[in-house]
Amino acid sequence: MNVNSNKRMSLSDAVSRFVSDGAHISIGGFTINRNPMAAVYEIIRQKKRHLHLYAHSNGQGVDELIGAGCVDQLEIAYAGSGRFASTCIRFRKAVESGQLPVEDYSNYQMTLRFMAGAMGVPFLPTRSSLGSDLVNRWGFSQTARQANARVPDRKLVVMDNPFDGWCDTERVVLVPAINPDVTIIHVQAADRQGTARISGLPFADVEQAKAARHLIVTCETLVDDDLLRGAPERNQIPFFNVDAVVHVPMGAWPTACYRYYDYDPTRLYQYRDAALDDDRYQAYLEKEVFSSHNHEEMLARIDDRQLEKIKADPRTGYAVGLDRR
Amino acid sequence: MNVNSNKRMSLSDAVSRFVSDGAHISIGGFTINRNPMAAVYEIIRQKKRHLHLYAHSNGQGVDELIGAGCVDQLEIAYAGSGRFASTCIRFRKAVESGQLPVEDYSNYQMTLRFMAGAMGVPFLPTRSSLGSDLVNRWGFSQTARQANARVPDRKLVVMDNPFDGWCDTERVVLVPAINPDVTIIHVQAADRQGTARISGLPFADVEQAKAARHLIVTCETLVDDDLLRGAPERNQIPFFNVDAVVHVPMGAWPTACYRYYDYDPTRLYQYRDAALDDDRYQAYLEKEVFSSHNHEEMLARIDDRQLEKIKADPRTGYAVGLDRR
Amino acid sequence: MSTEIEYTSREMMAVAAAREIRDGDIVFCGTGISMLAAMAAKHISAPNSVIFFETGAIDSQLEEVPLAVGDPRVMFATSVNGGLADAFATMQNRFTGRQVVGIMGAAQIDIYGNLNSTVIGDYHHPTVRFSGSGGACDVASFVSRTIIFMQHAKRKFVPKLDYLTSPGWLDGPDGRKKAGLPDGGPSCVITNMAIMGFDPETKRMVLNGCFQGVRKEDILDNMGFAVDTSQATQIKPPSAEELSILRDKCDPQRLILG
Amino acid sequence: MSTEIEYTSREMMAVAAAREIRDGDIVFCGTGISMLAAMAAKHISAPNSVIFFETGAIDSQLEEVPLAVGDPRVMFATSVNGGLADAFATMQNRFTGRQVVGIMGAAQIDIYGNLNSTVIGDYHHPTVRFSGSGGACDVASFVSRTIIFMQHAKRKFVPKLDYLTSPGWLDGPDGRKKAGLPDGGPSCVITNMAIMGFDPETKRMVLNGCFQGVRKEDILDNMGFAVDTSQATQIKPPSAEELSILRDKCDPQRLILG
Repeated sequence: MNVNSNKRMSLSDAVSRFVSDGAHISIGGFTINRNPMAAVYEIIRQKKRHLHLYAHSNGQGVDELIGAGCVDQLEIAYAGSGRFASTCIRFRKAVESGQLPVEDYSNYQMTLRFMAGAMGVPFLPTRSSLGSDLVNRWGFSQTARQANARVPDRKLVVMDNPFDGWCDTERVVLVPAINPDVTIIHVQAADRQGTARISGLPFADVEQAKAARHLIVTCETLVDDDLLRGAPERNQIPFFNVDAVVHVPMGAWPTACYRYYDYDPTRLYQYRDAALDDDRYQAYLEKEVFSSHNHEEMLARIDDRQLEKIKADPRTGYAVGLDRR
Repeated sequence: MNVNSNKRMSLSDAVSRFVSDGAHISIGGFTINRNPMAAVYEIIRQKKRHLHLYAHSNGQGVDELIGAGCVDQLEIAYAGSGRFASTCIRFRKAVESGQLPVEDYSNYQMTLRFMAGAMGVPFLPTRSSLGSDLVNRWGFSQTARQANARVPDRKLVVMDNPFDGWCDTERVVLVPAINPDVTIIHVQAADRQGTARISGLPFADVEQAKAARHLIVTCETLVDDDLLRGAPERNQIPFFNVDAVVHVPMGAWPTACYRYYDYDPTRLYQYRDAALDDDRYQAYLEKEVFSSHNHEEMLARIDDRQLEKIKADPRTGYAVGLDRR
Repeated sequence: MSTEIEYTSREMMAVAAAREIRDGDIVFCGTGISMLAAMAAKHISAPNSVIFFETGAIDSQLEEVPLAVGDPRVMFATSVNGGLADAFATMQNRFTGRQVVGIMGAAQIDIYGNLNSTVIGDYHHPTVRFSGSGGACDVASFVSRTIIFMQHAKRKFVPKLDYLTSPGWLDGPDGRKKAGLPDGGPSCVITNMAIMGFDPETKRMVLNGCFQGVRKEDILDNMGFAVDTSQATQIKPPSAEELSILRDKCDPQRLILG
Repeated sequence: MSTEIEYTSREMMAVAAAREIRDGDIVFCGTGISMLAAMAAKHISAPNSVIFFETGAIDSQLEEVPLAVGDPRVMFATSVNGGLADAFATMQNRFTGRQVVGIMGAAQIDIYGNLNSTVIGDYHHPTVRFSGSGGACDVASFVSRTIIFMQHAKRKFVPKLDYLTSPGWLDGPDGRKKAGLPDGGPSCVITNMAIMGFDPETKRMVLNGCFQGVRKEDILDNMGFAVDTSQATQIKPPSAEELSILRDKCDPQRLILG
């Protein structure tokens, strides 16, 4: 956090400054929507390693970070990209081959964990998952947990309701707070100071943003203060939570950015195809990510007609009639 | 809650249907802003009795309900109306005369209690109030609590952090959920189905609304569905939470309604003056509340120039230069 | 299968689920066929049902079928575009949650309707890793009833789950109460062959009805545990109207129907 | 009191508090004089300080002085108009909370800077009932430091509070830690006569400095407990610039300054 009035910087600076090897990070978005993909590709380019990644259903970005070997440990609720991968492919390979330790929670539990971090409390309660293996099975062993000061000693705690049945509730599950070193979100609009506005669903971006020690905001449009302050009800992120503001048009591509562009089915199917085979995946990384210097260059290689097709229709906010087969 | 598509009704119907004698209720707003005053006056007119009232800093409306003898028990964080009454006057008289049992919490604690009710959990944790008399002194005795199934057996619970110091926290205070029988809020815009939009600060209205079994929404403007659904990011209350939609222009008067009108200093000083004396207060109730049949009639008696003065300026949302001395 | 109009088992499943939705239900939708069922129900028998997603979209106006619950199509012309926290609180809420029906799928199911969508094999060294719970465990924990989609196969209807992701009736009639879960639980399982229910006393799975042309033996042959089939009826095939709504209004591109 | 320009003790108090605000502070404001102090600080020494209110308004552009924290004037041209839940979470948050300074008042204060804004007399049968905590207890619990406004009077500086609404240093240097509160606590008390501080070792109140024309004896005479006055200095009167900002930019109607 930072109250300065101009936090604009390049994506490469923001990533090298706030994402260190071994950092605990989280990224915004959901499955194939508003993932901060430009930042994800920059993290891959800068060959960040040993990341501890927190995700609810943060989809495409999570799979690419895992595929590129950036992630050592994962706490997650859901790794899927809808029709494009009912289970994220590089995630699945990494787990099945024993390379990636995973701790499973539910989406609400992960949301509550970020919310607890944002609120500054060590845990929040829920009635979700009582009697399930989310409670009974731990991905990280108690020994591993005790050896690592950055993760809580327990995955979660089942507790009797101390208010004696109040709200017809006998028992709750307490889930521990997350405070990532850095969260990265992609939004539709931000100003130089950091005030940010998300259009469409915010998912859990706001909780993820406020839980973090540092926050990088990438945005489609960089606007004047006055514009956002003219309707503050529509802004979700106060500037003092923000450390870096990066202007990256198409920064969520190939995932969607409501009212700007849809997800890119062509690219997501290409990715799927590459991800299914280790050699093809290495070729994808080399050709598509490492050989471009930044997101702009990456995008410049995509056929304009392909990008034109995913442009959002002004009435609905998505690409009406887009061929998604 | 109710998914029907037309919930429009008169204020008199809404109050007689959803506010019964002895009901547990909460009202929206904060001190001198966006209190559902039209509904408050209707509750007074219908001579509702024995209410159990929950409030954070719900200000003017709380004082008038107490003054009119509607309230038997109060759980509250703050009873004040800014410059017009640093302590709400009828509240103060009722407490000092021993007529009104009060349970004290902080504003955050009351907010968390509504939030817990909205979330469907029996409690939420906070680090607020450790070591204070909010923890050590109880307004309702344990015996009284145990005799009343509608209040939790304990005011709050202090608990050691079961995650062993996680988040540098050794101890938390758990505050119990509130589920009022009915919450009443006043908003700028709603549609017949109940979708509602608040402009300016929402205070804790959204948590109060979602915590309740029944919800009455009074609104300045009743709009077509399409209008609110054109920018759903700006709506806070989904229609299925709502039981009654009541169109009441100036429904927050004499408190403020952002972008519509400011608080009415003339009326609030008149109220203050009346409240300070028991006879004058009875006269106020008779002359201003009981002798009018509804809010419209009450407002019709106010000099148009007085109401003109509090009209909101379109740029700032309040009455610029209003004489507030 | 055939009636006057040809239809696929996927279409039968979507229609069967749509019929389970009552007017006034708040319908929690996952990705895929559950969305079609909810969309179809709104057009057929439950015009006042409300479609909502764990991503926070409430009463989405689905002009095109979404390919994920995070698809921008769910954000259009909703009543409220909230966040995940709001969506799950709606289900855990003591008032709204009682009116929510959840539609979900899984990789494995047991006789009490408990679901696995996490792993096949050992949790720490899985043979197959799936996406994980997502919101499934939350929905199964909170809401008044759930409708489950499954493919009918021995490896899917198993005596013991490799991992219990989402609680059904747990270990019987008192299972949820003992665990501390809210009231609720699975009401039916819709497969490519049949509709399974749960015995009101034992909470063990039973056969409610077979789809056209399916014999009870076929069903039992495709399950890893035995169920009572004595009360099973024949399921009415999709009507022409149901099919036309499903095909023309819900998924004209056949993105989900295939 | 007089310098070249006449000023009131209320003006001196507002200026003294403004001087305590550092550039980059996030300033939690209550109603009344604390707002003036925060507004003045932004114009004088802390242009990058941020004014925010428990009602949820962040970085309010105060063109007119609000008469309550729920005044519509706090909602204009903010960075975010959130709710109470957001505002208090900002203070409890482990990162943002560390940068927040709270400004508050009370009816009683004790030697450790604990505050009472609830009752005089017995809690169940009070002689005087006040508004209650509001956000005061939360702010005092969470933030890195607080600035307290008080009138200097024996009945206000008391050996024992009638009710401890807002925790200061509780019972000494380890008080907050023992209770489980976050780091933080009262940094100074600004009265109509003086600025009081807290001894870094004992956390007991001391006299930091007297306003112009006030003697140490006057201060001790107006307190219900003794404090160390040995390190007290003379407080610089408001400068012409400070006064002009306060009067012309912050409260031209003298709604708070009286």
